[in-house]
Amino acid sequence: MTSATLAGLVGAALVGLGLYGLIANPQPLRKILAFNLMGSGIFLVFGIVARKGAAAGLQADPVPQAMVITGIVVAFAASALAVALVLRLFEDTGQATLNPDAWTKPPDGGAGAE
Amino acid sequence: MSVLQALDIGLAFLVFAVAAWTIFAPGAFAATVGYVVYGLLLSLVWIRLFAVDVALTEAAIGSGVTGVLLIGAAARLRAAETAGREKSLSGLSRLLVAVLCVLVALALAGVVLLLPDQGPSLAPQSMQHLPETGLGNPVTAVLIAYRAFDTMLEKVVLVLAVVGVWSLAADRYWGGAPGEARAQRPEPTLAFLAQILAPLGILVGIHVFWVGADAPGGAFQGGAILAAMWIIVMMARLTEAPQTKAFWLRLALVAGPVVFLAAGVAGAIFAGGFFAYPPGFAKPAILFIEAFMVLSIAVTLPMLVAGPPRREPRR
Amino acid sequence: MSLVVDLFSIVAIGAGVFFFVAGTVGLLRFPDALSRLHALTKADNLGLGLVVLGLLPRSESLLAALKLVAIWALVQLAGATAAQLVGRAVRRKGTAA
Amino acid sequence: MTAGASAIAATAGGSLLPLAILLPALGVLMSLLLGGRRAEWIALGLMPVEFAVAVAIACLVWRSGQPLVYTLAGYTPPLGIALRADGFSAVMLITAGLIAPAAALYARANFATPPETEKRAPLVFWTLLQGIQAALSLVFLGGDLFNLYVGLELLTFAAVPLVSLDGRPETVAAALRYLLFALFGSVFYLLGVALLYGAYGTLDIALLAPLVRPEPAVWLAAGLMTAGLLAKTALFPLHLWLPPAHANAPAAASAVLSGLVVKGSFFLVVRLWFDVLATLPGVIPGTILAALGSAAILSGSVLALRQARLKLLIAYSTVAQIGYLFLMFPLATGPWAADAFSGGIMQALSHAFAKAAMFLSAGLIAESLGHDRIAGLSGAARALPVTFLALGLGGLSLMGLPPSGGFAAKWLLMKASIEAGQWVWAVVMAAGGLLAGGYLYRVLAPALSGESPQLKKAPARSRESVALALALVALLLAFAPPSFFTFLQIGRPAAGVALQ
Repeated sequence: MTSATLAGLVGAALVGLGLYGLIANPQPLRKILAFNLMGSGIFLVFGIVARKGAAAGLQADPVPQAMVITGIVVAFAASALAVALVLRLFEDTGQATLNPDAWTKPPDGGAGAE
Repeated sequence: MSVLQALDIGLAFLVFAVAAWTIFAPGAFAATVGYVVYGLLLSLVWIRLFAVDVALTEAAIGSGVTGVLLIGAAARLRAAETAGREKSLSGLSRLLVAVLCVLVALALAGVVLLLPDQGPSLAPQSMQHLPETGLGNPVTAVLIAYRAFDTMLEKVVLVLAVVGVWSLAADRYWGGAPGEARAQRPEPTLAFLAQILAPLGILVGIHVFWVGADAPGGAFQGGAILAAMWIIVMMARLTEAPQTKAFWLRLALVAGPVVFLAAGVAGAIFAGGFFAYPPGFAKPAILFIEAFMVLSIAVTLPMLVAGPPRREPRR
Repeated sequence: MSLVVDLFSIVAIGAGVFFFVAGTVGLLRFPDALSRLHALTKADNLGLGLVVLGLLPRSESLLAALKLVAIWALVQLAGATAAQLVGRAVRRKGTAA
Repeated sequence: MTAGASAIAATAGGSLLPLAILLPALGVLMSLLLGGRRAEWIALGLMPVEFAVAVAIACLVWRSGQPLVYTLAGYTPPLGIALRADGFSAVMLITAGLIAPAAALYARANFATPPETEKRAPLVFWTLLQGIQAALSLVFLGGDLFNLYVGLELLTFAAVPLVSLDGRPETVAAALRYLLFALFGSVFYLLGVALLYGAYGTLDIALLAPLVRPEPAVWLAAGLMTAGLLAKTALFPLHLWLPPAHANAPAAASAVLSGLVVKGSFFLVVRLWFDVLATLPGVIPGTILAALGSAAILSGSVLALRQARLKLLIAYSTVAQIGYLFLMFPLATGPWAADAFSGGIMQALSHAFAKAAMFLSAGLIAESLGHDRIAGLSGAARALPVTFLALGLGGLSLMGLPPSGGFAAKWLLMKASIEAGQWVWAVVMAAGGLLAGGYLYRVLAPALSGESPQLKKAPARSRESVALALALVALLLAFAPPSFFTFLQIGRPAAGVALQ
């Protein structure tokens, strides 16, 4: 088994683990962690695709590598937005929960902003 | 089995074990620390895949800056872990979810094993057009020439993320500064570290950006290292985050994408197509754009870590 | 000559690995935070230092050797700072759990 | 298939395509940089230009009868990125080009900035509205699957903060839940992209289409990408995030989110199955999609019937109306394919206009009465006749009564499903129409009878006319000439033929 295939299998396992955490972990912060884990597993799949595209004197295909770099930056931005939402929720309610009861309280209008 | 193979297998197990810890650890803080360790191990995997540019990005952004962000959040949310009782899934649905996830992972593993050893590749085409760009690093060429459109729009994503994070401020704090105020007496140990590390880090960051044209490195990685330096200096409370209404801050945030976009439009006028570079001037044009991207990344990442404004704006 | 260099590398790196293992065992087995910290700094300091020492004669150029030394120095700096901060946090909390 | 050289070579006038994306992107950057009231001016100033670009693109597509193609940076795919506009893209561009300005005109009253200062909500709203426009243009025009991923992320980052714009905890929780679903969708989509690249070494849609074979990597990629896009489109059972998010956003934002943003990921599902995977046997996946769509129609309508708040009712009706969009997939093979396709697209268009009109009306009702409880709407239509007219006309389209775009859509879909012998979809559509009639009756019947209530403030005529104009467009779609449906087929010779 080549190290590329091994990395691909690790990637597959990470996707499974991350997906489990994303669905089964109730805390939002743990969901964000799981999302990052799943993302990095997917990047590893790009990684082995790149490695198996070694040609023209390159050890790996540069196109998927560039996509992973773009993807890592986007994943960070997503984490930052999610963390900001969780912290805001915590500051306002003293809890950081996605429990639906938190927002299905009786309405006071919904007249839009202002 | 060679030594290298044994090390690969060991690394694979270690990555998997730490990943499992971040999912199943009892406390959120411990899980987050696990995630940072995991990110560093992952950059070793990327080196084994001969993707050094990715390894640098993963270490700097995926593990480093994301780690600071998540650990900071976990520390502040510690109170919530004891305060709020979460509704967790029942045992049966947990089992169903686990089965689903195992199936997805197995299907993916099967497809990965079926991929041919010599897969289709754009490496030859990337190398063929490399001389037109004047660059030596094909990954940088993909990011900044062949797929420049992706990269420019991804910078716009970062700007939108900043707007989104800032939008969570209270109305009265809009325009003010995020994070904590500059301390009268900064934490001495951290201040010491920041004072020694920051100048070195700035040099390293610029170096990584500069060599990125021809060797592993580039605007993302260099910018992320510079960003980390600013974050350390802010953490040591040697300086405070700027006011979000400051024009220079806004200018630094959008400079990268604006210059990139303008260069793309200039390409349509002078080089025959949006985001095309005039022959012979490609390399200086690329370095010019990248310099502004480094600036924007170095400012954007710390602003995303710092969170929404928390203090009233000063006049 | 190359035999001597190889031998030197093996001994130095082997010793480095020993300190890493010892540090890790200490981290896992010692009862309280401060003594764990104590064990860990040994791994940082001596372990990494010896590994770098063992690699130095094998580096391709002077620049590469300097980079190795710089890595060690940076880890020293970061490790010392982190140990200080952890130690202070432990003392502030009063419990050494 | 006409792929190959012609599909990746730039066509005359193709340079309009990047403009449609770059103009609103530049608007985002400039709005943040210059700040204050200038964000609003930039948004309102650019919108006519962007609409003109969309119309010009449509004219060029119409005149040539061929998709418009542009290759960026001078590199042809697979190394470079191509943008493509076919009939469907052009129509969606124009739809977005109409609804976004409508929402903007409506929103001016809510998001005005006092002189010499900068306020949070207005700056965020005007910046992100342009972000949504840029993202949608990219989604409609992108010819490269990874480039489309960037478009999807742009859409997510622009849409989520709009949900929590007023900062109440329930809106923040709704935004967080929306973000988590959207991120789940993005990573699944991205994983499919990785597998397709691994299998064929290109992500360009036109180059990929003739290469795709029914093999494990492709099936897995198709499943993952579809699941990811469905989470973003809020198709049952991945719809849980939508009602709280759309109901809690400010009305102008709800109109854009419900009318346009969910259509972005739906558009990509169509791209995926009709263009990229056209050679796969699509009957079983299509039937699964339609079954989920049917479940969405029935469950969404029943839940809409039980809501106590008008905006939540409209949001649940979005869940139901999204279901209709997916009935076209099992009907994509055979002589009825063109009708099914036209019906699906018509549903997307008419729902976009009708739902935007309804959310804007609901916003006016809430502002005028001070609440949007359905129980408290008695007699309100007497006080707010124009607003309720817009709401009711939008509802006509949702029910599928003539004359309305919704009627045209549902009639075409029903015709196709009966011709195909797949009666069950026709039955579901009929039931969905009845249920829609039920939940609209719950709102309109009390509003039309009883004492006229005291208004907190009367709505501005201009804002009422914006909502009414959108509702009228939804009606006028019923009179779309046959040439309109021919236009939708431009760039789509494969549909119906390659699927055999």
